Amino acid sequence: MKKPKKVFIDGPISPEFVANSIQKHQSKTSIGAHSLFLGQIRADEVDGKVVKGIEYTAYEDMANKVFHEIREATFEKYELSCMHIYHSLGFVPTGENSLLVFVSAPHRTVVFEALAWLVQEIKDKAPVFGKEIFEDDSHQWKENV
Amino acid sequence: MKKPKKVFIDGPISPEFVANSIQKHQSKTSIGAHSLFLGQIRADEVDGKVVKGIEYTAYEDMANKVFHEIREATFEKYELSCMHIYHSLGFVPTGENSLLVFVSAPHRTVVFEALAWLVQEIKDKAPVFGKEIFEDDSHQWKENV
Amino acid sequence: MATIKYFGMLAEATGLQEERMALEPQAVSTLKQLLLEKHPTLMGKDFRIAVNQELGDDNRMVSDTTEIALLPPFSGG
Amino acid sequence: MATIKYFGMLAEATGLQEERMALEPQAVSTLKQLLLEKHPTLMGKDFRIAVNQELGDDNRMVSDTTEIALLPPFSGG
Repeated sequence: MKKPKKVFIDGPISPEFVANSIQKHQSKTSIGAHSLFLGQIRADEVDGKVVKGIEYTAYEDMANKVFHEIREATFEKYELSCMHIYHSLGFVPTGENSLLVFVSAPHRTVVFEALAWLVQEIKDKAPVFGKEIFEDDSHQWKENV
Repeated sequence: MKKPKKVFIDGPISPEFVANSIQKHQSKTSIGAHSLFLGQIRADEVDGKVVKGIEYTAYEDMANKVFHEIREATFEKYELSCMHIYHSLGFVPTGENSLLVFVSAPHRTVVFEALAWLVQEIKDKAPVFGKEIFEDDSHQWKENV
Repeated sequence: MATIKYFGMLAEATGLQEERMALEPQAVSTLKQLLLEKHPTLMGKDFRIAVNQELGDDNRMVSDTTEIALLPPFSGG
Repeated sequence: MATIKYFGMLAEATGLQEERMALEPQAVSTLKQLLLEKHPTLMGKDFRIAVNQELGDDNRMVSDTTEIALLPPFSGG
């Protein structure tokens, strides 16, 4: 098994981080299409209280294994040039991003479906846990549906 | 009719430009999902000659009208929070990006389909013309298929 | 005077970005014939004609006040 | 000794990130019963059990050398 790629990032995934990921692809001149997904933290209101951010934890060893498996399955399923997954750990404030999924291919047709599939796989299979923290510091546990 | 949004950009769409677009969404805290498409210039080889970049021209007045119509149709069709289209004019070197399509919504389900649909609409309907320039400065006209 | 614009490989073929021309009211199909005679380098090229920035069929009428554009296959993106 | 890890709301409910425990070879279902008795705050909570970082059914066997994790519903992304 290849060394799993680093997925987890401490805190939000900054716009500069995304820019840097895009930049790194410019030397791969067989790529014609990129598709990116970003998950942003919503200021949801629950019983009159507003979410100020999500605190993420993960079963990291298992998650890294799962990300690796998803990665392998993606390349089996779709003709991609490359793909990257980044997920935040720790606190991510409202309005900032906690997930970046980035797929690239010579032609565009494949990237949209691959991206949608990948995001669903991550939501379904990665042991990551989000605690929504409200402005009064109370919290509730998030659950993917 | 609202004033059409600016779509055309002189030269490549830089990673910093994308970062800046992402940054601008951080105050829109009802957004939970972004999906982005980037079109990157491939170093295609034709009869032994390698593409060094594409020179884009457009029927700008018509293109801006078309982009506006696509924009309106997208909001009719999909429940999006916002969307942005940026397209390069002039020379874009191999490895750099000439198209950015950026859609955002409260939840992720809609963004993938909206993005794929939008990119197809742009390719089909926008009067934009690409001249592939080879390393020996000869050229051929690109054609969307 | 009507304006006739040429784009992409058609601008290259005619050596023109645009030209101005007095036009009797006529169908797009008639104008097309006229332009092919005037610019034989357009012959065999695949193009569509936009009238006042709209695509449509060759029965549309054009006249002196019309903005006409000859558009080769699109290749944006 | 087996390691039992608790995540998310389960770590909150038990007050534990992990604990170590001597385990006779037994089915996951038996262990689950044991843990619910030991930590009544887990009662009624929705969770799955990973054995050596794999999800599966409650017939799987666990023993002293196993890494066990109690996982509440996932909410990454």
